[in-house]
Formats: sequence, C-alpha cells, structure tokens
Amino acid sequence: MRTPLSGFSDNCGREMPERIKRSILEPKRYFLSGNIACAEGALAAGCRFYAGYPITPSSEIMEHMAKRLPEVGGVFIQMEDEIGSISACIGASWAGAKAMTATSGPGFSLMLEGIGYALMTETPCVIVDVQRQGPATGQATRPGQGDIMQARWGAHGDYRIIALSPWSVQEMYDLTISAFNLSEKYRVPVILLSDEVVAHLKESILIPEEIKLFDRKKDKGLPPFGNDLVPPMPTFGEEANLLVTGSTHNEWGIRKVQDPDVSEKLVVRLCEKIEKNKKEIVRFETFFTDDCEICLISFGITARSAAYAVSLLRQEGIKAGLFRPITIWPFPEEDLKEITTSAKKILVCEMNRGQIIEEVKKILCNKEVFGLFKTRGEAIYPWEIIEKIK
Amino acid sequence: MRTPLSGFSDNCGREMPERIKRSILEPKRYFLSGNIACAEGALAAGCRFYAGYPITPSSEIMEHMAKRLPEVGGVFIQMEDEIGSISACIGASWAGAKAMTATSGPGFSLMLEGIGYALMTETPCVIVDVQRQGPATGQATRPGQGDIMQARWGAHGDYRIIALSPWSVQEMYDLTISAFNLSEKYRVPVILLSDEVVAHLKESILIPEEIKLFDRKKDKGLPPFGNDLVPPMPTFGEEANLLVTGSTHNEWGIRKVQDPDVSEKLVVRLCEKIEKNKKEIVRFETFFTDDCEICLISFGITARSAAYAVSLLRQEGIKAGLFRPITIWPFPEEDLKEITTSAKKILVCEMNRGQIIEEVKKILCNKEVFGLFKTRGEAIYPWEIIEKIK
Amino acid sequence: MDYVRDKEVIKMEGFKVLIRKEWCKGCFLCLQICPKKVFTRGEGKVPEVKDQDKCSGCLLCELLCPDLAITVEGRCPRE
Amino acid sequence: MDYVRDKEVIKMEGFKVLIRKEWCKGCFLCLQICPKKVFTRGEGKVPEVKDQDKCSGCLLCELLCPDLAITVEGRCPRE
Amino acid sequence: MSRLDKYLRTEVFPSPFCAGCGHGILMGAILRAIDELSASGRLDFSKMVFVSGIGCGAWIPSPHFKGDTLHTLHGRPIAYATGVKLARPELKVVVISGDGDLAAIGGNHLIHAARRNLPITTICANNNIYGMTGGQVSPTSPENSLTETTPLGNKEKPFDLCQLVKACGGEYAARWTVFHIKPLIRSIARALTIEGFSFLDVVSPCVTQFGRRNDLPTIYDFFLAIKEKTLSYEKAKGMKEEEKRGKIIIGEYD
Amino acid sequence: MSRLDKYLRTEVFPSPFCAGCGHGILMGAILRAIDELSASGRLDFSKMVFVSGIGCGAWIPSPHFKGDTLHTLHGRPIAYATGVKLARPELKVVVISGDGDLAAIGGNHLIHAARRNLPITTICANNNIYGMTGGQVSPTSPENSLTETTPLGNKEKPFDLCQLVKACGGEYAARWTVFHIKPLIRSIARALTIEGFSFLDVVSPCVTQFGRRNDLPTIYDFFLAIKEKTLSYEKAKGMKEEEKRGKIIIGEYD
Amino acid sequence: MIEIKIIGKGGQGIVLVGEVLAHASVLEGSYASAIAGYGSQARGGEVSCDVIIAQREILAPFVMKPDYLLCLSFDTYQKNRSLITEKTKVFLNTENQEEEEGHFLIPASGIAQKVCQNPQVANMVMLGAFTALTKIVSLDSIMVALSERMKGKILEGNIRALKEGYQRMARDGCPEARRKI
Amino acid sequence: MIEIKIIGKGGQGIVLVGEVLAHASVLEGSYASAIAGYGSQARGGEVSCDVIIAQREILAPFVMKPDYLLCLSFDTYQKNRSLITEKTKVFLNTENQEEEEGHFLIPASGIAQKVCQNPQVANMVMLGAFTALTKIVSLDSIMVALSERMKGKILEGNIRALKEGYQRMARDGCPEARRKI
Ligand SMILES: Cc1ncc(C[n+]2csc(CCOP(=O)(O)OP(=O)(O)O)c2C)c(N)n1
Ligand SMILES: Cc1ncc(C[n+]2csc(CCOP(=O)(O)OP(=O)(O)O)c2C)c(N)n1
Ligand code: SF4
Ligand code: SF4
Ligand code: SF4
Ligand code: SF4
Ligand code: SF4
Ligand code: SF4
Ligand SMILES: [Mg+2]
Ligand SMILES: [Mg+2]
Repeated sequence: MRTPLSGFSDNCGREMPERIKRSILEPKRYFLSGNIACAEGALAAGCRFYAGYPITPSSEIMEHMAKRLPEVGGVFIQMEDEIGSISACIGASWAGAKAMTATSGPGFSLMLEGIGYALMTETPCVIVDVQRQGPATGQATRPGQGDIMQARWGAHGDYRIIALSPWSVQEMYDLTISAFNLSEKYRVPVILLSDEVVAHLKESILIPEEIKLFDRKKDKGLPPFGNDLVPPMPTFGEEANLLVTGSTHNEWGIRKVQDPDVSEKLVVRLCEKIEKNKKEIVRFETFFTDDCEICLISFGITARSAAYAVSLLRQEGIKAGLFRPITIWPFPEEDLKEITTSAKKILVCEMNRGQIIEEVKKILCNKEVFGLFKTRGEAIYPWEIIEKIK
Repeated sequence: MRTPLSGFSDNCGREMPERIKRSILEPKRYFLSGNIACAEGALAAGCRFYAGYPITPSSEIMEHMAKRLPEVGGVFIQMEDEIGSISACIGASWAGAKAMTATSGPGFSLMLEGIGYALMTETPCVIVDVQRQGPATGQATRPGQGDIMQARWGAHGDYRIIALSPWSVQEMYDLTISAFNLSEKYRVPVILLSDEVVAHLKESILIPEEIKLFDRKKDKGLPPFGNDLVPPMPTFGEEANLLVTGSTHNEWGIRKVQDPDVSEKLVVRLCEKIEKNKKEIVRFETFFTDDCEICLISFGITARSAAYAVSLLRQEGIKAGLFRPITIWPFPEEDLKEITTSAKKILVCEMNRGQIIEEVKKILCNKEVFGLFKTRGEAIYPWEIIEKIK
Repeated sequence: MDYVRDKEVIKMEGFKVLIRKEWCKGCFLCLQICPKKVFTRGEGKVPEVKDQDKCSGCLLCELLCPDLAITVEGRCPRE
Repeated sequence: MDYVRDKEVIKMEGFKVLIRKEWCKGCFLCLQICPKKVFTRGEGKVPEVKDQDKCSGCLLCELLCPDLAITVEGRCPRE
Repeated sequence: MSRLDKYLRTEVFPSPFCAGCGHGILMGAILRAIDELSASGRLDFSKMVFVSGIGCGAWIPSPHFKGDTLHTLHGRPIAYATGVKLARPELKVVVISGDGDLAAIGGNHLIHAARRNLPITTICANNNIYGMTGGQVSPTSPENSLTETTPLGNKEKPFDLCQLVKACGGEYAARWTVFHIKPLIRSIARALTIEGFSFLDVVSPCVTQFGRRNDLPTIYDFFLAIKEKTLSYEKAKGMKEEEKRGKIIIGEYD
Repeated sequence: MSRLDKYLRTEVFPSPFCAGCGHGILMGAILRAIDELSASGRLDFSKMVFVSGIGCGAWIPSPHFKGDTLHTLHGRPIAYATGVKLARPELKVVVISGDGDLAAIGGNHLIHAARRNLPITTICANNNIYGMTGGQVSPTSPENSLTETTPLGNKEKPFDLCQLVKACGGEYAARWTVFHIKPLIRSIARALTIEGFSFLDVVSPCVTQFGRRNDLPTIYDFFLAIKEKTLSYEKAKGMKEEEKRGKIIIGEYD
Repeated sequence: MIEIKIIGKGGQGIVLVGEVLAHASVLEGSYASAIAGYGSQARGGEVSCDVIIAQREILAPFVMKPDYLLCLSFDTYQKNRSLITEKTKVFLNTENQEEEEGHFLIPASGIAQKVCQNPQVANMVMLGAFTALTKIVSLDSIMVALSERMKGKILEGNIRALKEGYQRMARDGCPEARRKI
Repeated sequence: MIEIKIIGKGGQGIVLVGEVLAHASVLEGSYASAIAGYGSQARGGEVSCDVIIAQREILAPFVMKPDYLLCLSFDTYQKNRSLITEKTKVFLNTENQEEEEGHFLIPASGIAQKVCQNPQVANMVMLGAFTALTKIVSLDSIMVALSERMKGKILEGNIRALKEGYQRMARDGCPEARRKI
C-alpha cells in the first residue's frame, strides 16, 4: 500500500486481502496532515461510525469525521466523554458498523475499561491514541510516546492486543486501514498508537487506486464465542439471538461465572487468537540491518529521526541499522532476534522514559542494550541520536 | 511488624520509622478476614478519609470503613463511581487527610486517569485493588492476579509507582500500614495489590502494641514540586497559596506546558524519586533459596501455595526455594538476581497468563524461566505446583 | 394477549391455575395476594393450587409472580 | 468595596481612569461600552483614556474589562 | 407452558434472582408489554436489542430474553445503546438496568441521552439499593434507610429520576412500582412507542439486601408497605416538599 | 494597582485568555464578590480553595488566584472538591470550570453533588463551546449553532443547567451573563454564603471559538446580541417551551 | 498442623462451621485459617470450607489431605470421596446411610429437626459432635466465637444445637461411629 | 533534498508559509513535509516551520542544516543564528537592518504595509520573493496551494501580496540582497 522507502526492506505484504475496494478519495498525491489522513483511511476502510470526545492532539480526526461521515452515509456523534465514546463504538460494532474513536492519553486512560470489554466480547473497533506528553494533563500540545505499555497492559485482567505505530502521514492512512482489517479479522480492538508529531505533520501522501479490505464473518448458527480461535460475529437485528456479555461466558455467550473450565478456555483463547496468528499479524521494517554493528530500535516519528541518523552514520562509515516495529503489539520478537544477530549494541530511542526497551531487554538480553529517552515534549531529533552514538 | 515465618529470612526491617503510635484496636490476636484487616490497618495508619464505590471482592473494606470511620472521627463517603472515589481521595489528601479507596479490576481501570493525576501532583493516597478474574466483568467473585502489569503501566505517560502484594491477613494489615507510610514518605499513590483469596480468607492476626507511622512533611515556603526529590507538601487552608495541577508545572506548581526543560525535569524527578530510593522501598522474602536449584517466584496468595510446595519438595529432597516479592513495584530486581545465583530453573507461579514472568525473564535472562499460569478463577494450589515441578 | 384492559375481558368459568414448580422459588406472594385465596402453602417449598374453582381470572398471581411460574389458563384473549 | 449597590455611591468629581497597558489585550470593549465615551482607540493596540473628565464613575469599564486592566480611581467605597 | 415462553430462553430458568425479587415481576411486565404491542403489529421482537449494565437488574434481559442482548459494563448501557441505535436506527433499543447502574455510575449517560432525546427506552429496575454487591446505598435509597454503607441511616437525599429526565429534555418519564402491574405494563407499552427518549423508573423490591435491613423481609411486606407510600403524580403536584418526603410518586410526569 | 491585586498572582498576568474572552470578566466578578464578602468579614480568602477542571474556564482560578487552587482533571473538579470539603469542612470550596468540563464529561459529579446538596459553590464559565480544544460542540451549545463538530449546525438540545441542578435538589441555582455584571457579582456573593450546594451558570463569550463561527467576532458583538437574547426567569416561567427556545433565562431559579 | 475440610450444600451453614472452628482455635492460642469455596452452580451448589489449625504460621490455607472431613450432605460426600486418605477421619451427617468403614455417622439433621425443631442448625449439631469427639477446641471457645457472629434468639438456637451435638457425643459416645478417635 | 526553515513570531503566519511551500512542491510532483514548532511562550512566542522538499520519501521531517532560512522577524533571527551554516541562504524580512554578509534582505513588512495596506501579509510578500529568487516551486503552484486554504477577500489580499513580493524580485532583482543565488 505504501511506497516503500528505498533502502528499506519491509514485510508489509503480509496483509490478508479479502475485498478490493476503490478508494473514496480520488487516487492521487495529496498534501495532508496525519490526522486527516487517518480519518480518510478510516473512511476508506469502511468505517461508518465515529463516536468521540475532543482532545488535543487528536481532535482533527474527529472534526474531519464530523464533516465527512454524513457525506458517505455514516454516523458521527460527539459523546459526553471518552467512556461514552468507546461504549458507543462497541455498541455500533455489534450493530454491524465498522467503528472508530480517537483520543489522547487522558481519554485513552478513561477508555481502558471499555477496551477490556471489547477484548472480552471480541468486538472489532479501532482506537486511535495520538500520544502527547504525560503523565496526567502534562503537555497537552506536545508529543510523547508514553502510552506504549499502557496499550499493552492498561486494562485489568489478561489479554493480548494489536497496536500499530505509524511513522508518516502515509502510514496514518495505510495503517488505519490495516487496523480495521486486523480488527475485523481477529475480532479484537486495534490501537493505532500515533503521536502528536505524526498527527500534525503535513506531508505528501499517495491515495492508491484500490485498497484491500477485510470484513468480519457474520455467519449465524455457529457459536459466536467459540470454538474457532476467531468465531464468526453475527449482527444485532438479524435473528441471531445474540448474547453478548463481558462476564465470563461460554461459546454461546451464556454467563458462566463460577465455572473454572469456561474461564480458562475463554481467557486462553483470547490470548491464543493473537499469539497463534502472530506471524500473520506482525509487521516491521528494517533499514541497513544486514551488517549493522549498532542497531537502533525505534518506532513512530522517532524512527524517522533514527532512520535519518542511520543514513548519516553510514555516510561516515559507522555500521548502524534500524529495526522499526510497525506492530508494537504483538512485538516482532522473533524477527528482532534474527535481524540483530550481527549487532553488538542496541540503542532504543523513544519519547518516554523507557518502555519498549523493557521488551527489547527481554528479547536481546545478551546484548548491550541502552536507551535514548526524551520526555521534553519534543521529538527526538536525528542529531541527538547521532550524538548519543558517538 | 509481622511475626516472621520460621524458615524465612525477610527484609521487612527496611521500613522508615518516624512516629510510634499505639494501635487503635486492643493489641491481641484476632481472627479476621483480609478485607477487615486491611480496613483496620488503614485506620491504624491514620487514614481518616475513605471514598469508594462498591465492588466485589473489595466491598467489605468499604463497609467496614463506613462503620468505623465515624467512630474515630474520620469521614466516609460512597461516591457515584470509582472516578469520583479516587478524585475525592486526592482532594482530601491535599486537605491534609490520609485517604484510601478500595476497588477491583473494573474500578481500578476507571481510576487510572486519577492515579496518573496523583502521580503527577505527588499526592499521597492508598488504592487497594482486590484482584478478581478478568478481563472485563469476568468472574466477579473469583480470584485473579491479572492487574499486576496494569498497576505498573495502566496510566498514560511515564511514571514509577509503588505496589505491594500481601499474602496473608496479617499482611493485609501490615502492608496497608506500609502503603500509607510509603505514600506519605515518597508522595506517591501506593497500590495494595491484593486478591480475592487473601481478601476473604480468615486467619489469625496479631495486632501489635505499637506501629510505626510516617507523616508527610508539610513545610511551607519551600517549593512543593521541586527541588528535593520528594518535596514537602503543605495543606490547603494554611496560607501556602498552593498551586496544584496535573499539567506540566515548575517547582511552585505554575503551569509550564511549552517548556521542554520543565517537562524533562519533572518527569525525570517523578521517576527518580522512586528509582533512587529503590533500596529503601523494595521488600521481599525468601524461603530456602540459599542452595536452591529450582527457584519459585510468586506473590500474594499464590506464594503461600508455593511456599508450602517448597516445604513439601524439600521433604522429598528436591532443592526448591521461593522468592516472594512483597513490593511488586518496584520489583526487587537486584535482590532477585543475587538470590537466584544457585538456581538453574526458575518457575514463576501466578494467577494470570504471564505477567511477572515478563519482568523475571528480563532479569534472569540466562536461566531457564518457565511459568505456571492459571486463569480459572481459582487459587493455584500447592499440589499443582508440585506436579508442575515433577 | 391484552393483560391490562380489564373491562374487555369476557368473564369465564373454569380458570385453570398452573404453577411451573421448577421455576417457582416459594416466595408465596401468589398465596398472599390472591383475592380468592386459591393457593395454599402445601407440603413442600412451593405453593399449591387448592381452590381452583374460586379463581376469578384476575391474573394478579400470574402478573406478579416474580418467577414467571404461574399461568392462568382460560383467561380470554382480547381478540 | 461595594461594586454593586449603586445607589449608595456618593457622586464625585474627578474620577481617574487607569489602564494597565501590560495587561490590556486591546479588545476595545471598554471603548465600546463606556456610556461617556471616555476612551479612544489611540495609536497602539490598546485604548487610551481621552476624556477622563466625562467619566461618571459608573465602573462599567472596570467591571467588564476582560483583563482586569482598568481601575477607576475616585470611586467612593461604601464605608 | 407460560404465555411468555416464546420470548424466553426457558433453559436458563429458574432465574438467578432471590425468591421474591421484584426484578422478576418487572421482567414479566416488560415482556407482556412487548407481547401486547407485537400482537397488534406495533413491534417486532426480532428487531429489538436489549442493553443492560451490571447488577441484578441488568440480568433481567440477559440471558433470559430470547433475542439480542448486550450485557455491558457497570453504568454504561445507555452509552452502548447510543451506538447501537445510531448505527441501526431501525432497531428498537431498550435499556434495562438497576438504579445504581443507571443513576450512580451511569448518571451522566442518562442525562445526556435524555438531553439528546435519543429514541430509546430506558427502564430502571429501581430497588433503591445495590442488590448484587450486597446492599450498599444507592442514589435512590430513601433518606434514613439502612444499608451496608449507611449503618446509621442514609443521610443523602435520593434522586427523583423522572424529574431528572424531564429536566434534561427527555420525552417521556413515568414511575410505577411492580405492584402497579397493569398501569406499569401499559406505561412500558407506551414508552416503547414513543419517538424520543422514554424512561421508566420502576420501584422493584429487593428482599435480600434492602428488605432484610429495613424490616421488609418478604416481597409481601413490600407489597403492604408500598401501597401506603405511593402518591399519584397529579396529587403530588400541588403538595409541598415536606409532604412529599419519603413518598413514591407514581404516574406519568409532564 | 488594581483593587483586586491582593487576590491575584500578578506575576502571571496578562492572562492567557484571548483578547475579549468573557472568562476574564467572570474572573473579576468572582473576586469582587469575594472582596465584598471579605470586607464585611463574611469570608476569609485564605480559607478558600478553588478547584477547577481542564479548559479555558478552568484557568480562571489557576494560576491567577493567589490562594489555594487545585487544577484537576477534565470533568472531575466537583469530585475533587467533594474530598476537600468533606476532609476540611471549615474551608470554603469553590469550583470554577467550563461548560464542557462540568456538564459534558463531568455531568455525573454535578448532579450527584447537587443531590447531596454538598456545601460548595460551583461556577460554570459557560461559553457554550469547548474553547480550549478548538471549538467543538458542548452540551450547552445552542441549537443550530456552528461548531467544529457540528458543521451543519447543532442538532441537539442544550441543557438548562440551573433546571438540572434544581431537579437534583441543589439549594441555589442562578444564571447570568458576564454583561449582567452587577447582579452577577451579587449572585456570586449570595451563592458563597449559602449552606448547601450553590450553582451559577455564567454565560461567558468565547470570541475565538464560538464567536468566529457564529458571526460574533468580538466581545462587543456578544454584548449587543446577548442583551436581546436574555429573558428573566420570572417572565420565562409563564412562557411556553417554544417561546423560550434559544433564549437565555437569567435570574435565580426556584 | 490439622487440616479440616467441611463440605455440604449452599444454605447448610458450611462456612460458619469452618470459621467458628478456626476462630475458636485462635482464641485458644493457635494459628488458624478458614477459607470458603463455592462450586459451579450458584443455587444449591456445593460449598466447602478449608480449615487449618497449627501452632505456627500457616503456609497454604488450602486443605490438601484432610485429617478431618465433615460432610453435611451425603451427596457432596459422595462427590468428594477422593479427598479421603488413610489418615482422614470422616464425619458424616446421616442416620440411615449404609455403614462406611471408619466413619463417624452423626445424625445431625435428625437431631436438629427433632430435638431443636430447626433443620437449619444441623451444622451446629455437627460442630458440637465434632468438638466432643475430637477435642481440638473446647466447647467454650466455640461458644465465644459463635457469639461474635450472632446474637439474641438466633444465637440461643445455635448454641442449643451445638450443645445438643456435643453432649450427645460426650455422654453417649458416638453410637454410629465405627471407630474411636 | 532541500531543507527550509521559516521562523518568526506568533501571528506572523509562519506555518502558513511553510505549508503552502511544501504543498506547492507536492503539486509539482515532489515529496515534501512541513512541520510547525512552537516556542516556550504561548503569547508572541517563537514559531517555526520546517519544510523539506525531496525527490524521494523524506526520512526525518526536521530541518537540521537549513539550505534556506526565512526569518520574518529580526528578533527570532538573532536568536537563531546558530542555525546558519555555510550553505544556508538567509532571507530576512527587514529594510534597515545592518548589512549582513550574504543575506537577502527583503522589505516584506514594508511592502505589506505600504503597498498592500495590510501588515498581516508580510509572510506572503516574503514567500513571493523567496519563490522568485529560488525558483524551487512555481508561483502558480503556490497560488493553487494557497487557494485550498482560504477564499474570497482574504485569498485575494494574500495573492496580491504574494505577487507583489514575487514581481519585485523577478523584476528588480533583490536590491537589498548582497548575494545572487
Ligand atoms: C466499574 C464497576 N464498578 C463496580 C462494579 C460492581 N457492581 C456490580 S453491580 C453493582 C451495583 C448494582 O446495583 P444496581 O445497578 O442498583 O442493580 P441491582 O443489583 O440493585 O439490581 C456494582 C457496584 C462493577 N461491576 N463495575
Ligand atoms: C479526559 C480528557 N478528555 C478530553 C480532554 C481535552 N479537553 C481539554 S479542555 C476540554 C474542553 C473544554 O471545554 P470547557 O470545559 O467548556 O472549557 P472552555 O475551554 O470552553 O472554557 C477538553 C475536551 C482532556 N483534557 N481530558
Ligand atoms: S409467586 Fe410465583 S414464585 Fe412466588 S410462590 Fe407463587 S408461584 Fe412461586
Ligand atoms: S387469577 Fe386472581 S383469583 Fe385466580 S388464582 Fe390468580 S390471583 Fe387468584
Ligand atoms: S476592555 Fe480592558 S482589555 Fe479590552 S481594550 Fe479595554 S482595557 Fe484593554
Ligand atoms: S467608569 Fe463608566 S464612565 Fe467612567 S470610563 Fe468607565 S465606563 Fe466610562
Ligand atoms: S439481591 Fe435483591 S435485587 Fe438481587 S436478586 Fe436478590 S432480591 Fe433481587
Ligand atoms: S478560546 Fe475562547 S474561552 Fe478560550 S481564551 Fe479564547 S476566547 Fe476565551
Ligand atoms: Mg439497585
Ligand atoms: Mg466551554
């Protein structure tokens, strides 16, 4: 979908194509901000329901949806808060719509109980978190990457989730479409972990002629909460007599809150449907990693600084490379291990005080892993990375 | 404070004593449930404000506070929800009260934004999470240990937190007191990560003659949000002209949301006040680890099954040991490393699908680390651990 | 069925009051509120229909049974 | 100060209308609402006091200035 | 066997409610209202979605109703219902949940749905207490009532939820007790045919958690007590706050 | 220099508000009411705590007031204030925040505080829009008004927050615009001396986000427009819904 | 360390027996724990209570191999036979069950019904009998523990049943018991 | 790859210049990025816009060593001198500043004020001049990009200023410029 950057080898082809659809926007090059591209990506993916609550730096997504959804026959509502927003999205999803909401840290924190419900009820929906500098209200207009671990662990109880990290306006478009596809395919809420820089950055973006879409299976008659790893999901109002509940339930949705076997089976399946499909889901990109001695690991806007830093370092003869996870969750564990075999040093760059580095340390525990962290409410710049390495 | 179990070497002496106070309850042995012990521990620690919202399996804490607080001149309020509860606690804390709330997974998820605010504003308060089986509503009356990582990473942005894991009714009392002490000392919300079993278990408990208490420094005139790692915290209504905000702020509490230096300084300090005091904060217990070949790592009720399993395995000549973190966060990283030098295998037992094991893998990456996970809404029993080992 | 427009009900003889015992939890509200004293406490934990003939078909027991355990047959539907 | 009980105000001559220019953002509400046309647009971005003598001490400008930038001196306090 | 079986998952009965729980009466009343409307072709059960929160009251539709049910999170059913309704306006969306669920944690969604005049029906199974969690005070618990968290009696004033809904702009609001069974059914049927936001506050005894603590150990005790406590809306209109105190105002609000 | 300087952190001025923002007028009105009560010894500024949420309105006290201020999370100031007040009943607790903060995300805390008749004063800096985040619709945005999220005009009805507060049992509720400056100050002073929950809905122009989109580019345009739109509570009482539509009802509610 | 498991059906007061027993031993200076367990069906499902009494702190509060198994209902007894080891002494609430080698057959329900006119207190009869036969704790401690949980008429009724069970066994021995302790 | 940085004060339309420039080059088939930066003080603080124009996808959208530095205010210029490298061509909005070696001194504010009667459009004069002098993008593309952002009177005023700046430079060269491109 995206024009691969030259010099990059990427595995973006792993998408599961199902339905080919013409773009809504006229296919050509545009100059858009990340937030607008995200909203257009959602529309292109078939999103026809948006419920949200304003928050900087995500509001433009909502505002664009408010304008565009009525034009394409969709529904837009500004809810009373973020809890209401995620709730309405889940309701709309069971009513058959592809639904999205966008927010930033404070709102994301409020949505966690609802996201947990979406995980438990296996409800497809897309949540965009345009990260700003926290904690709490923090620096509302300035970028951060501090919600990475929250996306993985923020809701109570056990689950596995999918989270994608776009690094460009193009990917705000492309990965929003991927988010919907993955969400529909695995019946799981998918989080687009963006940041203020990518959201407000304006860039050239190519709207392609066609995009690949995946729509949930709606088969009636089969148990909607078992036995397949990803069961089919019928829609309300179509005589499927659906029982949807966030309590522990059997394959037909009947509450079984005292039965250890039912609980184990359900929780294990919720985890396994992601784990066992990890190879299908995981995406990443590498940049000069073949022979690299120092491997940078970074994502989102920070990875662009890292990529630029690598290209400059290479000019100076320093064997640097970059590994960029596109799916932050599940983290491309095996791939990272494989790709970094040559590297002696690992530098993790992130706009926080060390989050993905925790993951990396676990995976590459025999290497020297160090971090470049920044919580100044500013992007990490290429020259800062170069300085750190030298 | 607690009678150490024979055979155990523990480092509980690390508490920072400040004020010696007579217990409220007549000092003697009682037979209480964990939840009641927790409430009594809070009262003993000087808690005089409770705001909460009912939720199984934590409700008895609240109910006991409703009865007892008016008796000791404190204030109890049942709020409209968990968001209101944590909010009221933070407000009360700035009004000078030691404040507590208790909840379980769903409520804990809702409190995360507020906990983030408490972290950012460095507001002492204690949050009890009596864990039940999730995700979502899950099995409301049955135990789980699925909120471990949530306690660490659940709020957006970067921070460090303190979370304690009691394994007995006695510790529900003792560690509640510790939670208040740590909270007052480091100006940080402290989480008591209990579980349904420990909460509802009834046991003998010794209320000691005296307990050690720590009260926040209230000095006026010094910046309440800098320059010390833990600045003093004056109280409302005492002419300190306090400026409390969850936005990025300077040492006097003035909002500075565009200043990278202020942001960096604040976020770093919030992390460092825990990291640099880690040695003071961290607590753990070991059981036959000196020569162990297989080291169990477990916490909360699960650690009791593990301890019993170890004692039985030892009888059979198997060199098993147990490492029990009492502070789950910060995790006793260095201590674990040191203590497990002799161990070849590490078995992490937890009532979830693998959370603390992530931490352990990072720390002990050269050992064979495997897990015994259970999400059946039942405790992990000693015989299950023995079976796993054999 | 018209449960509420009493006036339209055509009075009939011979109502049949049925208790679904597996659903009944023995709250005895039916017994206490039946204006015609049709129910009796019986032996077990659930009430029994004693004087079925006295039943006026007022439907009160059926409508108020908390366990949907009572059906009064013979009550004339509106149409 | 009693800002609201107009009747108790003792009418005085010689009110002094002061604009704190560093606080004023130049919204010109004062200029637009002053019943006595005391203000003028002036050269810069903030209004200027032109006809101070005309001022009736009604306080409207002070009370309505969105930037707390105006003080009308000479207004008689209640006590 | 029962007339309502066609609307029920009979296999999950008997219900999990305590013996003599008012929620069961309400369950019957809702289905009878639906049955009546269906009989006259004004409603199609298969095009209905029942949304509930967490609590005993929230169990009324889920899993008992043999239709589409969405058993959501505590306090959130109206927000979920908003999504369902907006995404599929042709469906009839009914929220059924408890007083704690709708008025305590869920109060914000209630007032906003009323303000929007969202075309859904909301039925509050109001037992004036938190039944499921063991009898804590709710925002509709009467003054001075004894609950697990008001050991000395409730010192807060309860909401008049109908008044609240009307003040927000909700189209229809009415209150009945489950013992006023016929007007209740009639009122539910009316609510289900309203175009805007319709709300029913149904006083439903909780024998176990409320009754036990307040000298009303059986449903029949409630039956006797409630009769005396009710006051018609029309009558209440002319009365002073003091006179209305502690009374249950029944009828349709305007 | 200014009479209010003793209540201000003058070093943080000029305020961050846009030129002509109504919130500044309200800031002055609040301090003048306090000044008046202090002068007669009925209030002690040093025993006051000002609690606010997130939004432009929430910036009124923080950091401008030289007293204790608690700048909380979006929507939560009343809940924080509940804790402050209960823990230290001798303090006078005042919540000052925006319409989005208090009535959208914070609506539940508002109605519950009103129900409890919590003895705090809440002042809603109501600019009928989300100012800080760039002009999205709020639950008090007038019907048909243009906002960033209602590009075709707002189709929802706004709350009458005073009516809402009264319906919940709040002791005192009044509405003024910032241009009704003298009754506004008087009303704030009254609210501050009330024993129960007192609420002020203060219509405060947002020139940047509301005005720009709705043909009211300057504060003076609001001044002219609002005069025509207001209607006294007494007069409004006898009027039909239709007649009151779009009007701003001012006065003290009973 | 003594491991005791009490099993029966919902509504039989299983947990009360366990908690009172554990509490009584705490009153006598021991360490003790009691933990309730609920089976799959909420309504009429199986209920159990694990009690451990020891002279030092208790590690796992879960009963692995019960020294004593108190069964308030025959159904649950049958479902839980696997719990019985050689060392387990079983106390069965029954009158006319077939004899089981080495079990104490206590006619608790019968006594509750006939002597106390209250089938609800069979659990107390059982506890009384157990106390008399095992002497793990004294009847006095049991009564103190009980009186912290209830009062008035209900307490009286429970104590009566407790004593009835206790005295029968203390006086007559356990006629149905096939083995002496 | 061309790196351009535009700096000035809040209210000067810095970001607009950058975005229009980037957008115009996208219209001409290039890759381009524009990213705004806001300094510490909200009010009247420094504003910047980093523009990168390239013939392939852009890695980091941050300007490291600007090829062109457009300064709308002298203050900010002075604070940001460290940005200037040997390769940097500086365009300074000024009339009577002291001469700086190798800088293009564009009297943008003067032209905006005097010719256009609108000091607000100095940014457009500057952009016009920059376009004329560098020919990185065509004036037409700039106008198309501009017209997607505004309309009516405002657009007209902006275009007028743009052309004014462009034509002056195209016609007269840059009299104040000390160096030719
Ligand atoms: C977020 C959250 N908080 C608390 C709970 C616990 N909880 C479950 S039901 C309930 C209250 C039920 O009261 P109500 O809604 O009145 O229903 P009832 O049981 O009385 O019918 C509570 C507090 C929960 N499940 N989720
Ligand atoms: C949980 C959360 N959601 C959203 C926001 C973003 N936000 C900040 S202020 C605001 C609205 C402000 O509107 P209002 O309260 O009316 O104040 P105003 O700016 O209009 O005075 C919003 C939505 C936030 N900070 N936190
Ligand atoms: S009312 Fe229903 S549940 Fe109650 S006793 Fe009668 S039949 Fe049984
Ligand atoms: S229908 Fe009426 S009269 Fe007949 S049994 Fe029922 S309550 Fe009694
Ligand atoms: S009203 Fe105030 S801010 Fe506005 S122009 Fe006048 S002095 Fe300046
Ligand atoms: S006090 Fe009144 S008359 Fe005097 S300048 Fe102000 S507005 Fe004009
Ligand atoms: S607890 Fe109360 S509301 Fe819940 S089922 Fe029992 S009686 Fe009904
Ligand atoms: S955006 Fe509106 S409310 Fe905010 S400061 Fe500007 S004018 Fe005031
Ligand atoms: Mg209830
Ligand atoms: Mg507003």
